[in-house]
Amino acid sequence: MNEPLLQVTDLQKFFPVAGAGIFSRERGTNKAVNGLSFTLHKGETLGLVGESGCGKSTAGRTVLKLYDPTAGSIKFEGEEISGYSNAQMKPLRTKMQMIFQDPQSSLNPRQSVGAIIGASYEVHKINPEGGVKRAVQGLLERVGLNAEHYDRYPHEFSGGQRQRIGIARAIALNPKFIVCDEPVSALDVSIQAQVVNLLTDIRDEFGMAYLFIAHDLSVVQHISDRVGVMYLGKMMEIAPTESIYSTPHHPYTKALLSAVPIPDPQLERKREQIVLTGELPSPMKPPTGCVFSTRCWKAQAKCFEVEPLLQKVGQAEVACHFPE
Amino acid sequence: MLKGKKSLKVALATLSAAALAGGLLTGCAPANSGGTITYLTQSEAWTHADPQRNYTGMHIAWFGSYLQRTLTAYDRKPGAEGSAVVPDLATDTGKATNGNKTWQFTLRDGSTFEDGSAITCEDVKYGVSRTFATDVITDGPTYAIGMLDIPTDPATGASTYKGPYSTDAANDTASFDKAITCSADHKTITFNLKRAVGDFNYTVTYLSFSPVPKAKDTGDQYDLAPVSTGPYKIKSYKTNDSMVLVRNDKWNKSSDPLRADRAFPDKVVVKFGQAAEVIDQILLSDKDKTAVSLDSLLPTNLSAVFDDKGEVLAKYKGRAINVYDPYVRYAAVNVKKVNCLPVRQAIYYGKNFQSLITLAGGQAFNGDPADGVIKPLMGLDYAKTGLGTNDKDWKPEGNVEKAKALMAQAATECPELYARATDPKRGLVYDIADTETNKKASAIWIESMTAIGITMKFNFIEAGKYYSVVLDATKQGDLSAGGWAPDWANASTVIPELFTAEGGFPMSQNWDDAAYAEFKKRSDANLTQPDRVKQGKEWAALNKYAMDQMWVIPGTFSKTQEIWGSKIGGAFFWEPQGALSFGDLFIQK
Amino acid sequence: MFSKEAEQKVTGHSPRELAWRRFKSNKVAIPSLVVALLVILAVILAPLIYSLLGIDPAARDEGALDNRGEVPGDWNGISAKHPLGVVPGIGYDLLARMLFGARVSFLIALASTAITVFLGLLMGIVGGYFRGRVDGVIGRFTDFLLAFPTFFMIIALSAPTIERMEKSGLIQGNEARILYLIIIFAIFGWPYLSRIIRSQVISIRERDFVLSARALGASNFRILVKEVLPNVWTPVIIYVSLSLPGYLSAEAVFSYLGIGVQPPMPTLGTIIADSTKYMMNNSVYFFIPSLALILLVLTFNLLGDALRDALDPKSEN
Amino acid sequence: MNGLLAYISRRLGLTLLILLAVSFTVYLIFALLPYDPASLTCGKSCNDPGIIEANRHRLGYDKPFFEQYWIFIVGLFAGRDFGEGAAALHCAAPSFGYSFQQHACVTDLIFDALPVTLSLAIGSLILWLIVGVGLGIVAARFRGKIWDTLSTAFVLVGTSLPTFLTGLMLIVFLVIKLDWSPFPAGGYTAPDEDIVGWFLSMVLPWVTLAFAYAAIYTRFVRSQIIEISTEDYIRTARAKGLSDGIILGKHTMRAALAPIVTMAGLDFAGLLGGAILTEAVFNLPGMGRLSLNAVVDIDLPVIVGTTIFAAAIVVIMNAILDIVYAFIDPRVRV
Repeated sequence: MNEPLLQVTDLQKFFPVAGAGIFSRERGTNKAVNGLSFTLHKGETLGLVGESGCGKSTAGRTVLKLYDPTAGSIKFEGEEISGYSNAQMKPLRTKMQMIFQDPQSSLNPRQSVGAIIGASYEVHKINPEGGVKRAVQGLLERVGLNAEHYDRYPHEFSGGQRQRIGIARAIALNPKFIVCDEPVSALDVSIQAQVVNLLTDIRDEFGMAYLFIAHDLSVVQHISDRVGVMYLGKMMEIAPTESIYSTPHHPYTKALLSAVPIPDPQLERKREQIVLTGELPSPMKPPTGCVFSTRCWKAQAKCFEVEPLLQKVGQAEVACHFPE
Repeated sequence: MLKGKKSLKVALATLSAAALAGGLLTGCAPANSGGTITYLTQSEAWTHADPQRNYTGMHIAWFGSYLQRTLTAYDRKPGAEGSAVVPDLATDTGKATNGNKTWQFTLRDGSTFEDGSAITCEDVKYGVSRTFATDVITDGPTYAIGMLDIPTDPATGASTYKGPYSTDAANDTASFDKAITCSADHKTITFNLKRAVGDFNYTVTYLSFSPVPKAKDTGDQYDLAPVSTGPYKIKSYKTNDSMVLVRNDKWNKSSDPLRADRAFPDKVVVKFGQAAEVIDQILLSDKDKTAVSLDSLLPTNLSAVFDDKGEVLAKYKGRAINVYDPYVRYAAVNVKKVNCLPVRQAIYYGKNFQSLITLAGGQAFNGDPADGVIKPLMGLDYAKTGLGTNDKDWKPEGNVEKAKALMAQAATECPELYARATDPKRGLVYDIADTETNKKASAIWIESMTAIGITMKFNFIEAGKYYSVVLDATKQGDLSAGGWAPDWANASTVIPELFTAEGGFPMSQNWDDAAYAEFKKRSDANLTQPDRVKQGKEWAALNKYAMDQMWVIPGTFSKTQEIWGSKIGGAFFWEPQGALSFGDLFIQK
Repeated sequence: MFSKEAEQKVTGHSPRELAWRRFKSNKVAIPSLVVALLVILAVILAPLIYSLLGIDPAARDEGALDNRGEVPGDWNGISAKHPLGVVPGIGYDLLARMLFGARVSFLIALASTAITVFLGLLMGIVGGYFRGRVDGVIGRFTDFLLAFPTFFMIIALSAPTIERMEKSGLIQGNEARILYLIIIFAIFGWPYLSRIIRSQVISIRERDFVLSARALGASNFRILVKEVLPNVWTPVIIYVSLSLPGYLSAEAVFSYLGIGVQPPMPTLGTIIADSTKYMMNNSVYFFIPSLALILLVLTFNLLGDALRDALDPKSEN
Repeated sequence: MNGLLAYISRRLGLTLLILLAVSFTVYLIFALLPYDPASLTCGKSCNDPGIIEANRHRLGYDKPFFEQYWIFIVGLFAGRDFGEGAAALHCAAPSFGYSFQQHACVTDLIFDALPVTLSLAIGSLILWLIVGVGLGIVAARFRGKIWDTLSTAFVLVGTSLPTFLTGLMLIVFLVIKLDWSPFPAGGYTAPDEDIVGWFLSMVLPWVTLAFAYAAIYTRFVRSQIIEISTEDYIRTARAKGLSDGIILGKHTMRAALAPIVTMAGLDFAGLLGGAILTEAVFNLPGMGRLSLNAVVDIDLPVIVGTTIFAAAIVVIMNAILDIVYAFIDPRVRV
């Protein structure tokens, strides 16, 4: 494949958990992302999957430097950006964008659609051909809305329409990389496919790379080139899409896959269901050794003591002492 | 508002409307005994309950009636008779010898304190000694210091005796022991005075001459729990709340003919801190039929009780009065600051008397325009000064032209003061107690002064603190509202008190004035003038002298209105104290 | 594929227009708005009204009083010459005094509100947006201010503070007294607003549109002005409409206690304080200023409620 | 449980710190006033330098400011002697100072006034909670109906009427003019002296104070209930077919309870510092009158003592409420 667009190595993002008041000390850290590594190539889509609370959204926001990383390296187009200030980041912002999960909250209710999308040009002082209004209207049409929607306000749109506005905003500056943070999980199932299709079309048209975050393996299957599975802030397995669905190596991946409904009822009935027991451990106190050990049915003594590193297993990279 | 107490044994009856309740008084049978009389007042507490610290007539009348006995007292009768001095603790009204420089009183048998111990000469002497402790026993009259034959420090003019609390080795107790002596049987007390005082038996009507048992004296704190010698004693006394008096079972009726058959109620309650409107409304509506107001009626409520001429309406007949009180009201000029006669005169002519008196309820209630600091009721000591209604230039609504002419004169005579008085940023400061009526009055003052080019600013001082501020020379403004009544019927308790540096009420601060030296000489000489008629004429002349210098801007010869509940009997205006005869009140059956 | 989006009705109204619609549909909103505007207009145009009606707040008409300072008749001398009668004792025209007084009262209330809003917004936004140490300091400071017995502190500090102000030579008399009230109201008032704003800002800050603006590379300033501020106007507007009557009656209360503006300058509060003395024997004079204050406060309260309902769609569900 | 203990100790630490800051500030403010505290100790026209200096020494005003403050703080915990030897006046802990004007320990003055203010505050709290919460519920349940309008009217008149006018009108028109009520026109009767008299003397002050507060609470409760009823779980409950009454009682009110209790707790604490206007109009010798008179007389020890006391109650009540919520709702602790 071509050269890497984004290279993330050993990324950590910890949140202090503090009490109120001047007497409070940091009483713990939420290790939301704890040593995450992956590479994203130009025009490629990497699906990032995991249960809610596994740190995938944090990871997405951290690689965009919306959060300052605690440790680790983020290279964007070969440039190390992990230590960049807001000012240093500003020129790069035109190249990386984000689409949010909740279209309700991601659009300022006090601004018209035109103002929301046009802000991209305003902030970067870019004057598109034919003026901002023309450009915004073009974008609206591109995402399947009407140019007349320019003066409307977010509350006048349905959820799917709002997500389209969010997409228009993200692609306004023609970025090379978009973090799609569960862009369809808040939408009705009937609309999910439309939005995913729109995203696929846009990617193909503009050649963007996506980091596509979802908690549902079924959504990422269609859009991703590769899929990474996260658990407690760490990557468990990362592999090309077909490979991960056909031959999952990590027990956790298997467990996730088993939860995906299969349209064929007969198959569905026959298939073995893996039900994970126990609660998701707190990211403030991750288990020692393998983080999945506390819920893994295959765990052995070693798993509780030594942390497995990502290693090549077939086409995949797997962090497991006993991969299948 | 007023300091100083008053007594007038002359001519009061002719002007006073006070004789009204007299009929009830004489035959008062014990049948009227019992019940509770409730007094209502706005004050948060008594100014003082310590006998040596009480000075105002109303307080003397109240405490003297219920709790404190003095060597002599005013007779409790309506009209002029009430100003007669009668024996109280003493068997007679005193024997003067040595050309009125030695006075002797003998105590009655059987008089006791509330614990049953007998009152002795030493107790009276101890009480008087407390007057000298001016650091602790503040605010009371200081006649004992001025009259007793005790040396003064030539440098400071202060007495060499510093009272019973002083731990100073140099404290001149010996002189005090010589000034007041007690007989071996502890019954007879002798006062040795430094100058002749013909009416010393009036002086000892003051509570400051009442006995205090040394063992019970708590100094400053005696103000909270004075020991009773009268028919009642204090059961409880709480600031902001109440004072409750109950009968003093150790009180010996036979030793106290003045109060003997008049201690009617079983209980006396004072409720402090009532809102003024509420007090008036309780009495107007007769909600509490056994209540008595210790405060004057608000001007705004006068029309409910009195007609235009000041007569009591039929509805309130027998339970309200409108009378001349002993006070003269004025604006004292701080002569040190306003050291320019034309400015003082301009204020006098420019003042809108008409509007001010209307605001205060009209002439029928607030009183007549004054022409000096001596009231006509003083008889011997009063003569017209030519001011007020006798001044052809004086106009009730203010004489703007005359005042402006005087200001023009001031511009050349005293340019510095003129510049200040006419500067809108500086101006003259008038101290006054903070009441709604005074606030409105200030607007009238400002209006009339603006008309003659003077900027006047008001310093509203919380009523309870008023005199402590304006009597402090460092805090006093340019003018200060004041009122004074003679302590007894001799202007020797007026002219020197107001206008000499040693006076008790020196708000004019006029001793740097060029005209002061002669005034002072004549005033001092007149104090020892043996001929009372000549003395009176000279006081009248000095009154005019002070007015010609405009050391005060004359105000009114004032009146007061009192009201009580319909079941209260025995009420009359006790002229020498300028208050109701509290001790004669009873609950009608 | 058929989607709901096709059914989406096209309306085309900004939130402001929607709020105005909701406002108009509220039965008391328009009348209270009209009354409030009329009052404000009357206060601003007071001098014009004086000359139109031939009244003067400084003129005393002693002819309207009898020789004991009372107003003859039962109606406080209400006539063509004196539309609301006269002030007993002194003979001022009551309407003129009330208009003049309302000017001063409004000045105090408006200035206090303005400073309160400024401080509350600033502190609330700074604390809520930047969080961390700044927020901690501001938060502890508001806790600290709120711990004081406000009412009592205003009384206790008035005399010495005004004395200090006058001694400084910069400001004198009633100007100093007005300034004192404005400053002290604002000092003890802003923490309440700042708390409301702060919690609002904290929730707005976490909304994705703020994150999105950051992803766009917008500066903190732009985010504050364009994204955060427009979303806190609702509580601010509501707060203003409620604190204005609050400060109006606070002025009356402190005037009743004798703190505040002195004659000859009137305020609504000083007029009421004076009128309570006439509760029984001139109830017309007693009721007019009190009713005026109650109506004024009522109007602004109603207006505030209507604004709240209009601006906060949730309360309308 | 460990987390809770840690939270409580942290909260208490913070409370102490705020108390210290408040007391220090109050002490500082009144030390900066242009008054000589010693010359205010001896009567109204005291100008004897000897006694002033003696009192200055007895009250410790001759010491440096920080030492004075430290002595004050120590006195709070250990009691304090004013002066030395036999002439010393002793105030037991917690000593808030000594008032020469009133010849009493400030603590004693506070404890004299507190029962009055407590009577007033507790009674009116009960009254306004009943009326305010009741009307609030009624208004919320019958939104837009006549009951809502009526309660809104009540609320608005209540919030528009200054307390002193309510109180004065109650006294003058109800007690005096109509003359049918058994209530006195003011004054306080101690309950241990005459329980009926106490009750009668408190009714009008309760009504006056509760009127203003009930209005605020009606408004608050109404908007709370309306806001909560739009929450998803209430909608779910409704969808499940639960009756309105059960939803209101079981779900809505439970959720609305915390903010109402918080507000009531803080208002109550604020009142213990004194309801100045109500106490003034009804002539109740409570905390408000005590502090107001201290201001009028410039009785500095009382001003400082009552202010710090009032602030302390508010701060402590705040802490109590926070800790109670930490018990109920673990999220608060984080």
